Amino acid sequence: MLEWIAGLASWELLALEPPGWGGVLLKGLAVSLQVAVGGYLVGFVIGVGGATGKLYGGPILRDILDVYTTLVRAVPELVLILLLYYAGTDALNKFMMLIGAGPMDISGLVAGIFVIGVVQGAYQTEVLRGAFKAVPHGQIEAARAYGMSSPQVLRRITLPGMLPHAVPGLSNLWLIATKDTALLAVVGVAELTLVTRQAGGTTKSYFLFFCAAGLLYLMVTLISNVVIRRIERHARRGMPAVR
Amino acid sequence: ETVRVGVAAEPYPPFTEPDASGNWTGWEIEFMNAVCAEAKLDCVVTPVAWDGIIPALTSNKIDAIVGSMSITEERQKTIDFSDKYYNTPSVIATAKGSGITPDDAGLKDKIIGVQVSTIHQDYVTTHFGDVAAEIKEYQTQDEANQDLAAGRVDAIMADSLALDAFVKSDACCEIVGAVEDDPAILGAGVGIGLRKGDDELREKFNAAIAAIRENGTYAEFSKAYFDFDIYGQ
Amino acid sequence: MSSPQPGAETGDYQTPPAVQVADLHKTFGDLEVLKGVSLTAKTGDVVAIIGGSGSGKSTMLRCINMLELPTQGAISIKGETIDMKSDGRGGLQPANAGQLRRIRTRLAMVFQSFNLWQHMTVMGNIIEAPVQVMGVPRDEAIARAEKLLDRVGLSDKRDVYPAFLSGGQQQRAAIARALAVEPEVMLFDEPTSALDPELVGEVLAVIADLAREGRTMLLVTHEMKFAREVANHVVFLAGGVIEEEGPPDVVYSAPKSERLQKFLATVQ
Amino acid sequence: MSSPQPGAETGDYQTPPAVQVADLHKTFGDLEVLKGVSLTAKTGDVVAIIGGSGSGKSTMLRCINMLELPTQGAISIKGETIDMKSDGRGGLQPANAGQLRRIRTRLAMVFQSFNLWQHMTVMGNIIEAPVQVMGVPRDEAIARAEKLLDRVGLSDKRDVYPAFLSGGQQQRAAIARALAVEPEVMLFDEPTSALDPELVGEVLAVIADLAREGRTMLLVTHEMKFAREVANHVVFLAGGVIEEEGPPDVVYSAPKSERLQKFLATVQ
Amino acid sequence: MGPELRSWKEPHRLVLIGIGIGIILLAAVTMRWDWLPRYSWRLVEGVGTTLWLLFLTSVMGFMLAVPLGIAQAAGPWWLAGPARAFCTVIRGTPLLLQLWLLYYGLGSLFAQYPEIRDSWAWPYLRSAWPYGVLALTLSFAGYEGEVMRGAFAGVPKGELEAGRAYGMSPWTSFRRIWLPRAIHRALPTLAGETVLQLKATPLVATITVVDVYAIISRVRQDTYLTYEPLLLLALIYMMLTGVLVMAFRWLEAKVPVKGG
Ligand SMILES: Nc1ncnc2c1ncn2[C@@H]1O[C@H](COP(=O)(O)OP(=O)(O)OP(=O)(O)O)[C@@H](O)[C@H]1O
Ligand SMILES: Nc1ncnc2c1ncn2[C@@H]1O[C@H](COP(=O)(O)OP(=O)(O)OP(=O)(O)O)[C@@H](O)[C@H]1O
Ligand SMILES: [Mg+2]
Ligand SMILES: [Mg+2]
Repeated sequence: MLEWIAGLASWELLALEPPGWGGVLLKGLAVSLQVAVGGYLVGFVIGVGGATGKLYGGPILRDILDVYTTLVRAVPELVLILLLYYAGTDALNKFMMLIGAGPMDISGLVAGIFVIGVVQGAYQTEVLRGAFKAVPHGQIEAARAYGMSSPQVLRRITLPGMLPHAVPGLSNLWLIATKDTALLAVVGVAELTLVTRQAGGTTKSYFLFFCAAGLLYLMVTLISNVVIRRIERHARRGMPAVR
Repeated sequence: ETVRVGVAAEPYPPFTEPDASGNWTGWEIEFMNAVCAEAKLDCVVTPVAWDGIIPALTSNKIDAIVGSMSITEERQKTIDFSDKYYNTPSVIATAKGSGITPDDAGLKDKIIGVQVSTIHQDYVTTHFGDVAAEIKEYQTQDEANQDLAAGRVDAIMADSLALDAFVKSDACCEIVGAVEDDPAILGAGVGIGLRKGDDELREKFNAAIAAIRENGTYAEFSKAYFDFDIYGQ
Repeated sequence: MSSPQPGAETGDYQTPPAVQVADLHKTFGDLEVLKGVSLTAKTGDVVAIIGGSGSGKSTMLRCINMLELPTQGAISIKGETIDMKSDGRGGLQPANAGQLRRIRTRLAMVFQSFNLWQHMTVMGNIIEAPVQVMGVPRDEAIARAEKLLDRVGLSDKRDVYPAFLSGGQQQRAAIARALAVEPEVMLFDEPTSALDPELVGEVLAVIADLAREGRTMLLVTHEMKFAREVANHVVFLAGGVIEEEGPPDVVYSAPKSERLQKFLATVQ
Repeated sequence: MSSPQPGAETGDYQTPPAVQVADLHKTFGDLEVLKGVSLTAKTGDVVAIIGGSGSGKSTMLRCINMLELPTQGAISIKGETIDMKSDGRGGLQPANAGQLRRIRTRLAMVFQSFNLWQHMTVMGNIIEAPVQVMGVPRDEAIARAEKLLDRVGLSDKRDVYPAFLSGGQQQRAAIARALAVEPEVMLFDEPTSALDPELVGEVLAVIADLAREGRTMLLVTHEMKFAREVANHVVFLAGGVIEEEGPPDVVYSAPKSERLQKFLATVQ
Repeated sequence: MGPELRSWKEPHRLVLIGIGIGIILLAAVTMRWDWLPRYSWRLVEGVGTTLWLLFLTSVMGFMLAVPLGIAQAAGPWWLAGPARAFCTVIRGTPLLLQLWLLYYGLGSLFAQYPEIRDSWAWPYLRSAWPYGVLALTLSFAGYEGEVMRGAFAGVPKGELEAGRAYGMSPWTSFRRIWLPRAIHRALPTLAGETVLQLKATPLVATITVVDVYAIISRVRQDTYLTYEPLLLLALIYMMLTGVLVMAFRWLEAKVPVKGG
C-alpha cells in the first residue's frame, strides 16, 4: 500500500521531456500564474472601487455592492465558473444569434481570468474596506481640507495610509488566487492542479506528483513573500514598531 | 462533419489516459476511433473536467461524451445515450483471507467502501445498507482501494475491471466474487452520452457500434486490453 | 510684546468679506452644538474664537471648510457662497464638489490633533498639497518648504516621520504644512497648545506677518493673552451661540455678558 | 488665584523621596536627548518641568515609568530602585518585570496625546485599570469613576467613544483615567494643553487637592503661569541637562542662566 | 456615519428583494426539481455536518491563530521564525494536498502498526473526521495567523503604552487592549476568511466525510442535471454566508468608528 510513498523514488517521471511529466507541470504552472495575475489585478480594481463605494457611496450603491460581495463570496467558485462560462456564453451566443451576428467563442482562459477577478473583487472589497476604516479619520480630513479631490485623497493619502493594514489580507488573497486557478480545470484549462492529477492518475505516482506540485506552489509563495515583505516594510515606514 | 467528443480530463485507465506529450490513449479512445471511422465522422478528442462535462455538452461546447457513463433511467431524463458499448459485472474485494462473502451474511457489521455517485454506491446502499456497519464514500476508486489496503474499510465494491487491476498490483487483497445482479440499479451498461434530441448523431453511433461488433473490429482492439469480452451479455 | 492690529487699518469695505458665516446650525444626533452662529471676517482680519471646552469651537471651524456638514446655514468665502443642498435627512450637503475643492485650496487648516500624514516625512507632508493640488513644481515646493521649516525651527527634522516627533514639533510641522499652500484664509484650531512660550511668541509673529500680507485668519485658542495680542476681533462662543464679540480691548476689559465675565475671571 | 505650596510644609525629610532620578541619559539613534539629568521629588512635591519644544521633557517623564528605556541612569520610586540590567547594546532594560509592574501601579500618567483606548467608552477607559489591574470590584470602580467624571465635568459623555469627543474632553477623560488608579505619584505631560482657562483653573484645583492629599506630581507644562501657581519646584530642561531649578519664585524672578532668562523673556 | 441599520422597506431595497424573488420563482417554474424530496433529509444532514465542521475548525483555528499572530508581530525570533514558517507552508500549499497527506499519508502509516490497530484509538484514527478537522483547523490557523499579525502590529503604540503605564501585566494588556483592538481591526478580514473556510469544507468529501457538497455531487452524478443542484447548493451556501456576514456586521458595529 505504501507504493504511494515508494513512488517518490521514481524521479525520472519528473523529467522535462516526455515521457517525463516535468515540462507539463511547468506549463501548467505558467497557465496558473497567468490566470492568477490577471484575475488578481481585475479583482484589485473592483476591490478599490467596491470599498470606496461601500464607504462613501450612496445607500443604493452600498446595497448593490453588499449584494455583490455577499453573493459572490457565498457561492462556491465552482458554481460561479460553471454558471458564468457555460450558461453565460450560451446566453451570449443566443443573443448574438438573435441580433444576427455569428456565435462568439470565449476561451476558457479569458473566462477564467474574468471569473477569478469577479471572485477576488468581492473579497478584496471587504479587505480594503477594513483597511480604509483603519486609517485615522483626521488624515483624510486634513487632505480634504487642503482641497484634494476624492481620487487624489484616495491615491495620495488613503491608499498609502491603509496599506499596512491591507497587506496581510491582500497577500492572503493573492495566495488564494494562485490556488483558485485549479477550478479552471472544469472549463478545460490545463493549469497546474489538473495536469498534476493527470500525471498522478496515469502513472499512479500520486504522492510524487502532489509533492512536486506542492513544492511548485510553495515556491510561488516564497517568492511572493519576499515581494510582500518588501511592500509591507515600505508601507509601515512611518509606524514605530510595537513590542 | 466534425464531432467534438468529450473525455474526462482526469485519467481513467485503462479506458482513457493522457501521456506526457498530451496524446490520449486507452480502450475507449480506440473504441471512439473505430466508431467514428465506421460512421465516417471526423472526431476530435476534447478533454473536459468531469465536473463540467455535462454543461459542456448541453451548452454546445462538445457534441458527445465517451466517458464510461452507465445508462440509467434517472440520467436519461437529462441526456440521451447511445446503445451500450460495454458492460462489466460488479464484484466485491476484501483483504486476503477475510472469509467475507459477497452477500448479506458476509457483509454484516462490516465497513464497505465505494466510489461516490456510482451504480455501486446505489447497489450497496440498497442491498447492504441495513446490515453494514458503515458505508464510506470515496471520490475516486483509487482512494477506496488504498483504504482497503490500509484496513480502514473491510470490503469494497466496484467494477470487476477496476478491481481486477488493483488486486493484481497489490498483494493485500482478493476478489471474493460478484454480487447478485439487479438490472434496475446496475443498469444496462455504458453508452455514449448525447444531447437530448440529437437523434441523427445517436442513430449514426448506434449503427456504427453494431457494425464494429459485427465485423470484428471491436474484438480486435479489445484484445490488447482484456482477455475476455467486455461487451457482456 | 504687542502686535499690530492689521485688519483695522487695511480692511477694504468695498470688497466682499473674506469669510462670512450666516446662521450656522450643527447637530450631532441629539446634541445641538451650534444654534445659529453668524460671523464676518474682512480680508486681513484676525478673529480669535474663545469659549469653554466642548462649546463647539472646533466644530464651527470645521464647518467653515465643510469637514463637518452644517445642519443649516450658509458659508461664503471671498464673497462666493458654498453651494449646498438638502441631504434629505434634515441636513445639508455640498452641491458642487468642484467648487468646494476650489474653495478649499484657498483655505488652510491647522488641526487640533495635527493630523499629519503618518506615511510621509515632514517634508513630504509640507509639499504634498502644493505639488498634488496646486501643481507647484516639486523643486520649487521643496525650496519653499525648506524656508518654512527654517521659520518654524524644524530644519533638522525634515526627513523624519511624524510618529518620531515631539508634540510641539508635530504642531510646528502642521503649521508649516498650512503655510505652504499660501492660503488666503487660515483656520487655526489651537495652534499653540503644544508649544512652549518661546515658540508661542514665534507663532504669534508668524501670524502677525501673515495678517500684514493681507491674509485672513480665524483662530480657536484658549490662551487669552495670545488672543488678545494677535487678534483684532474676539468671538466668545457659549451655549451654541456667539454670546459676545468685539475688539479684544473692549471684550476683555468690559465684558457685558455674565458668562464671559465668569469665563474671564478665571484667567485674571 | 493662588494655590498652596504643599510640599514645602508637609515634606517629611526622614522618608525616602517619592521620585529620584539619577544621572539619566537617553539617546535616540544619533540624537542624545538627555545627557545626565538628576532630580528629586519629595512626597507631596509638585515639580513643574519646563523647557523648549523637543528639549526632552516628554522623554524624561516617559523614562520615569520605563516607557522609554534609559540609556544610562537610575530611577527610584518611594525609595525602591527599579532593577535594570544592560541590554547588551549599550542601553538598559528592566531586570524584574514583576517589580516594574508593581511600581507602575503606584504611578499614573497623562499622556501628551491622551492615548485613550479607542475601543472603550469613556467609562470603560476609566474603570479599566482599577478593575483589571488593581482588582477593584466593578460596581465600586464605576461609582468612583462617576465621581471623577463629575469632577472633570464629563458626566454626560460617560458612554461615548473617544473618537467622538472634543480635544479638551479627551484630555479630561485622560486625567480622570489617571486619577482613577489613586496613584502615589502622578506624571502629567501637558495636562492642560487642550483646555480653556476655566478648565485650566479646575485642573489646577484638582492638582492642588491631590498635593494636599500627599500625592507627588511631576508635570510637564509650557504654561508658565500654571507652573508658577501649582508647583513648589520648577525644573528648566535645556540642551539635555537641567539648566536651572528651584522654587518657582526664585526661578522666575531671578533666573541665573542666560538661556532661562531668554526663555522667560518671551513670556513676560 | 453611525452603525445604524436601515430598514429593508426603503424603495430600492424592495426592488432588489423583488428581483431576487422573481429569479427564484423563475427557477422554480422552469427547472427540474422532482429529485428534491428524495434527497431533502440527506441535505439537511449534510448542512449540519458542514456547519459543525465550520464552527469547530474556525474556533480552534482562531485560537491557534492568535498566538501565531502575536509571535510574528512581537515575539522573539525563536518564536517568530517557526510561526512564520508554519503560516508560509500552510498558505503556500493547496489545502487538498495537506488533507491528503494527513489522511492517506499519515493515516495509512498508523495502519502499519498492529499496536495502533489494536488500541482504543483505532476506531477514531481509522475514521476520516479527525483528519478533516485537523487539516481545516491548521489551514484556518495559517491564514488567520497572518491576518492577526497585521492586526496586532497595527494597534496604535500609544494605547499599549497607556496600558503599560497603568501597571498592566503583559497578559492583562494583551487581553484587554491589544487583542480586542486587533480583533476589531481584523473583523472585516476575519469575516471574509470565515466565508472562505466555509467554502473550503467541501474538500473533506475527498476523504469520505459526507457534507452538503458531497450530497449535491451525488445528485449531479445520479441525475446528470447541470444547473439545478448547483443552484440549490449556491442558495444553501448563500444563506449560510448571509448569517455569517450578519453576525460579523453586528460584532463590527459594537464599536463605532469615526468616518467609517
Ligand atoms: N521614538 C523616537 N525616535 C527618535 N527620536 C525621538 C523619538 N521620540 C522623541 N524623539 C526626539 O527626541 C527629542 C525630544 O522629544 P520629547 O518628546 O521628549 O520633547 P518634548 O520636550 O516633550 O517636546 P514638546 O514640548 O514639543 O512635547 C525630539 O527632538 C524628538 O524628535
Ligand atoms: N463626531 C461627533 N459626534 C458626536 N458628537 C461630537 C462629534 N464631534 C464633536 N462632538 C461633540 O460636540 C461638542 C463640541 O465639540 P467641539 O470639538 O467643537 O468642541 P471645542 O469647542 O472644540 O472643544 P475643545 O476646546 O475641548 O476642543 C462636544 O460636546 C463634542 O463631544
Ligand atoms: Mg476643539
Ligand atoms: Mg512632549
